[in-house]
Amino acid sequence: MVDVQDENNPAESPEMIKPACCDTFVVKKKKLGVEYFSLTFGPFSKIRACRPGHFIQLKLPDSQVFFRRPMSVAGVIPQNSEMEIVLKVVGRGTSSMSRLKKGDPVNILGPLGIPFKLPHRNESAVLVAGGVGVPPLLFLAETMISKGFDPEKILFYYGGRTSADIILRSRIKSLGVRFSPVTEDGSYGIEGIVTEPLEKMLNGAKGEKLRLYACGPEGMLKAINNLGLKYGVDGQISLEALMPCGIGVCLGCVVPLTEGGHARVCTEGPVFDIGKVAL
Amino acid sequence: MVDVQDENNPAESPEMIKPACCDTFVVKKKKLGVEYFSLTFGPFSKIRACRPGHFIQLKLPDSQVFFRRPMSVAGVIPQNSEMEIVLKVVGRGTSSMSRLKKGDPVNILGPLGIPFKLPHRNESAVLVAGGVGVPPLLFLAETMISKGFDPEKILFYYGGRTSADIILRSRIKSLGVRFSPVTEDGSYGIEGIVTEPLEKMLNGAKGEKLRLYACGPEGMLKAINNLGLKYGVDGQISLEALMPCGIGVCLGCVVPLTEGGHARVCTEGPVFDIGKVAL
Amino acid sequence: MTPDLKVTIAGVEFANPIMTASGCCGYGEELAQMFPLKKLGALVTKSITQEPRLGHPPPRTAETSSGMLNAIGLANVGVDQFIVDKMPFLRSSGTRIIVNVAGSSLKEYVEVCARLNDCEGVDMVELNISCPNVDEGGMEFGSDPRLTEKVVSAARKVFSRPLIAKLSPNVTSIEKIAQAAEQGGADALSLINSLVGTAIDINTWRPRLTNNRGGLTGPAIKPVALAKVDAVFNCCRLPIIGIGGISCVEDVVEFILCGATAVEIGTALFVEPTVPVTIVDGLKKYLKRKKLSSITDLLGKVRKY
Amino acid sequence: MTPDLKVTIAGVEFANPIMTASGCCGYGEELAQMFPLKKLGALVTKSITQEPRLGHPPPRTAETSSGMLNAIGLANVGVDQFIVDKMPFLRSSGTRIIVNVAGSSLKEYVEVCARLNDCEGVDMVELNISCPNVDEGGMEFGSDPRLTEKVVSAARKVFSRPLIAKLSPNVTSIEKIAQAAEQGGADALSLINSLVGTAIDINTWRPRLTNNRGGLTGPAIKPVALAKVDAVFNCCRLPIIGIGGISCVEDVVEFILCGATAVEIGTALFVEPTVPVTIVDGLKKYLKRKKLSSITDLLGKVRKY
Ligand SMILES: Cc1cc2nc3c(=O)[nH]c(=O)nc-3n(C[C@H](O)[C@H](O)[C@H](O)COP(=O)(O)OP(=O)(O)OC[C@H]3O[C@@H](n4cnc5c(N)ncnc54)[C@H](O)[C@@H]3O)c2cc1C
Ligand SMILES: Cc1cc2nc3c(=O)[nH]c(=O)nc-3n(C[C@H](O)[C@H](O)[C@H](O)COP(=O)(O)OP(=O)(O)OC[C@H]3O[C@@H](n4cnc5c(N)ncnc54)[C@H](O)[C@@H]3O)c2cc1C
Ligand SMILES: Cc1cc2nc3c(=O)[nH]c(=O)nc-3n(C[C@H](O)[C@H](O)[C@H](O)COP(=O)(O)O)c2cc1C
Ligand SMILES: Cc1cc2nc3c(=O)[nH]c(=O)nc-3n(C[C@H](O)[C@H](O)[C@H](O)COP(=O)(O)O)c2cc1C
Ligand code: FES
Ligand code: FES
Repeated sequence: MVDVQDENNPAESPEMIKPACCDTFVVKKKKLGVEYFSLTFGPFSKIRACRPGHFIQLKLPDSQVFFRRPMSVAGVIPQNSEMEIVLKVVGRGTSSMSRLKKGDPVNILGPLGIPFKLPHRNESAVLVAGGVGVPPLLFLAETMISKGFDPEKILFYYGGRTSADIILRSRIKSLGVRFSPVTEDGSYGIEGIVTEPLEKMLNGAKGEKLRLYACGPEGMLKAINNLGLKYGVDGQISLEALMPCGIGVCLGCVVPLTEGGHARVCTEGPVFDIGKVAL
Repeated sequence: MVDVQDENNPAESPEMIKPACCDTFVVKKKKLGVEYFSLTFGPFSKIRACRPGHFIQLKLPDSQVFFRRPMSVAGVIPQNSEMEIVLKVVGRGTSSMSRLKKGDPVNILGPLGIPFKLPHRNESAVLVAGGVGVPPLLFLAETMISKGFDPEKILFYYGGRTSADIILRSRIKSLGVRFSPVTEDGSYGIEGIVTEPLEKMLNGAKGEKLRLYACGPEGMLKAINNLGLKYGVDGQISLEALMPCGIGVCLGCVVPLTEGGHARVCTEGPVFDIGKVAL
Repeated sequence: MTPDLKVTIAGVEFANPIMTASGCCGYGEELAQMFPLKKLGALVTKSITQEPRLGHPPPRTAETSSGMLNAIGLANVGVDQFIVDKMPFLRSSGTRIIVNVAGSSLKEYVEVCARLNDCEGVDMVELNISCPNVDEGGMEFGSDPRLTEKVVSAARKVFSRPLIAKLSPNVTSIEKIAQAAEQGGADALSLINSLVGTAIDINTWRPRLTNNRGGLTGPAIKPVALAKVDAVFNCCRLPIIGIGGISCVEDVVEFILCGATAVEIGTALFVEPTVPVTIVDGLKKYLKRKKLSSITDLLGKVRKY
Repeated sequence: MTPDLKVTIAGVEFANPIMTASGCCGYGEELAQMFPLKKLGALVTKSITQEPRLGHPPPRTAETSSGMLNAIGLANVGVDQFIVDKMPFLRSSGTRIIVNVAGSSLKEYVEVCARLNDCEGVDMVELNISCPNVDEGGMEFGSDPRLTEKVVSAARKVFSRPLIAKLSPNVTSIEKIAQAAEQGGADALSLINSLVGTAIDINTWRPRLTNNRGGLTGPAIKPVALAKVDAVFNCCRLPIIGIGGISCVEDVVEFILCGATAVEIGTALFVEPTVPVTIVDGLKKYLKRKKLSSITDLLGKVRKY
């Protein structure tokens, strides 16, 4: 059996994923929560190149915001050439997005960035989502499972402030993964912050081969990065940054590296190996 | 019987028509031709103050254009607090408007400007619309008729480049006015430019009491202004100008007056007596 | 407790720091249709010159990305008619009145200021030494420190109430101009006036303004204005009135954090004539959220890196 | 017949007048993923300094109304690595290569230019004497006519191919700087670099840039850039490369009508990386519609009032 990790990983053949910049449309819109929406766009020519961890730069023709907005690919329906994003309304750009309707035109630049490296078959995958960091991890879990990875070996931690921040619950559950929702106010799942049960698990998982995947707010990523180093668990975190261009030309999205120097989140990231970035 | 002109003319009581600036919604949208749309907005608090010749300054929350866009009131449905505009797509702002859908939010500032003076009962009203100058004249005709003015005494000239520019035909015809469409290519109605049959009519109308009302492109208004002066026919023309503010504070929309000095199209106009403006 | 929005500039107290900028609120009558003027901290009139001026022929405004160009050309009724026809309404409006004065010669500035000195209800004069839209005078007084000092000190001699110098951003060192104005006796500085700009109609190959160029204003210029306020705040002790692209409460907070005691709102009035009222309400909410009791707690408090 | 888009600057012929601006297209590799670089008239590299530079710590960009602020701080690989690692790709790209040079001292400008003089494939050098984002050097050379002349003439001595001086808009008289650059021996002028600006986060009271201020670019500044091109075109005979806020074919036509022989596109690349191709196609269509055979028929043809 081919190893999940090595198979079909575009990160190793970057010339294959030249991004496209193309006009397309909203084909589906779904409200997922108070401030959360799922939008499906299509057709998109590069749909088959999209991997978990990739993002797009989204532009709305009728929006007052100047930059495009980076959005993780949350899922793909290759046969329809369609892609899904999941967004939280936090400002003007995402609020414009939330007003999109079926049939509205949008422009997509992507896929962009370096995607997640899939785990080896002998590993357990520990996915840790914080708030609206969930979309790429959902896509990751779905992709792994579709490639034959055992859902039982996917631990899906998902932290939020309150119950309303834990979206897409039934979809996550239906994957058959080991789902651990965590809310600060205890209104859903475990009470606390997501890194607490995570550390408990890491602590008890001596000997088991684990691989960490995390996406969420910077504070959470920093904690997980430290946990990975502390417990010697490899893995990757997906960072956010203000992204004027998303294609590596403006040098605006850099983060400092532990080895010194800067890396562009849009091009060398958004997915970085644990320990790589000086958070 | 009260004279149509003197009754209910807000131009004489400007304190009554303080404009409102309010958020409202698209309640109806209709495509009227290749580039022509009718949009109905509501509720709008000042609906009962709107008179033919008034305009609004329209703003879309998701538009990249900076200024509001002036649009004539094309009709009102006071019982529903709704107002209609009729627009032609000519640039970015009107193109954003054409993408509006039922339920979309808009912001209206209005009613603005000085409306038309209604004719006296013993006059015939000669309405001359050029292209997208038709909305205020349609509203004028409907208003006059609703006040008991004989539709037979309304001559409705309507010029356009080609048949596609003569919109709202059945609505105009259904008013029972004497409708004279004119197209440059002869594809609908009389062939030629609208001022030709108009001048013929003026020429033959010795003794009849006429009042001219015109709205349309500047060249047409200039010609009609001259015809009015030449044949000694009173009347009014409605001008267009680039309007940063629409409320009289920026001094950006001025036109030179024949008597010297400038007038603000948004505040002293957009409706001016024939002979007043140095076109 | 409602937070305190009162600010004081050169001994004059304002109900709040929100003023409407010169040339963007006429002489107040039209704006009074939109909201009670007493909601403003102050109204700054269109520039007043000695004689009435028609301004440039149209077109004299053009739309740009997040902004506009104007070359109105100081159209105004002239100081005599202003005092007779416009001041009575302004005096009764319940807000502070700042009269903006322009001239094409030192003499004109002095004579207009002298007339206004005798006019009751004029709380302050703002000297427009930064208008980019007229051939003579205007900006030249605001581009050369020596001329700035000269015109300010001349106006100073004939106008006994507080005097504001309105500065141009179209200079290498606004700091030097600010210091010259201080030297000349200005009590406060307002900045910025518009940036010189132009736009061409690619169908006719004609400039979009008969004056060939004009002044760029609106949200587009806000970052420039903010940097100038910051620069002047750090080199000069005079109170600053911040101007340039302000269109929401967040913008006002930015200006105050950078050192503006008050702000003027210009172009934004064209898009949202009621925006000053929205901003005054928003400022109260902001202060509450930040648990501050007075707007002055924000003054110059930007935490530089 | 397809209209001719070729333009010549200082004896160098360009396939078309569309160039990508310094700092907005890296060293070409990333952009080449979006379209074949040979579609460009030229590519202007990120500013090259003698030593590698990391630039300022993040955040170093911020979004503004129709524009952005940046304080990248001249992050670049340094001239040696540039020549070894970046020039081979650029040489093979099929477009003209203009290398933008920055320095914090006269000596640095000279040494980088001397190194580039020996480097095959460098068609021109553009001297960045207008960077607002570094503490020393940069803008100061572009704000004082004497320094401008000095740095240009020093670079002139060591670089034998055409030399472009890139001018700052943050000055009282760009005309004087342009004339000084001409005097110093520049073969062409490019303008404008960014406008000094800033923005504050009202939640943290921190500047949005660790450098506290940055350069404003994008459509917001286009009217300013156009007025500067017009001013320089009317006072100086050097060919002009227009820069500032260009994002569509209409913008390019405006710049050429005002006197730009070619243009550079910067910030717009971030929003539409393929925009140069769209513009090249659009220019052909525009010329056809206007029944013109060559882009040079537009040069400086604005019909002033
Ligand atoms: C690679 C990548 C993938 C992302 N994927 C998703 C996703 O799948 N779903 C989702 O909802 N969001 C995602 N984001 C975050 C999203 O891009 C921002 O929330 C969005 O750009 C905010 O835009 P706005 O106009 O609504 O907010 P703004 O009005 O611009 O700002 C609101 C707040 O968000 C902050 N902000 C603005 N831009 C960013 C940014 N790029 N990153 C972090 N904070 C920002 C601002 O500083 C401010 O505090 C992703 C970001 C990156 C870099
Ligand atoms: C009082 C008044 C009432 C109006 N009523 C109507 C109406 O009922 N229906 C309708 O379709 N249009 C009406 N207009 C014209 C309408 O305002 C313009 O067509 C619109 O502003 C163009 O905006 P845009 O963004 O689509 O075009 P832009 O991209 O701004 O420009 C496209 C073209 O239109 C010209 N233009 C822009 N603004 C104006 C303007 N205000 N007046 C004239 N030309 C302009 C430009 O110079 C350019 O040639 C009215 C104008 C005024 C002043
Ligand atoms: C249409 C218009 C007219 C103006 N007229 C004047 C004026 O007469 N005197 C003056 O000092 N400033 C004048 N200004 C400049 C404004 O007062 C203000 O300094 C500038 O517009 C920047 O602020 P804003 O971006 O909020 O508009 C005018 C601005 C505009 C847009
Ligand atoms: C992110 C960024 C980085 C830049 N870096 C440089 C630079 O290194 N050297 C330089 O001369 N100009 C630099 N510029 C300025 C641009 O080359 C250009 O002059 C300016 O952005 C105006 O053009 P625009 O509005 O099209 O972006 C930079 C601009 C941006 C936005
Ligand atoms: S967003 Fe421009 S380099 Fe990353
Ligand atoms: S549009 Fe501003 S005065 Fe008429």
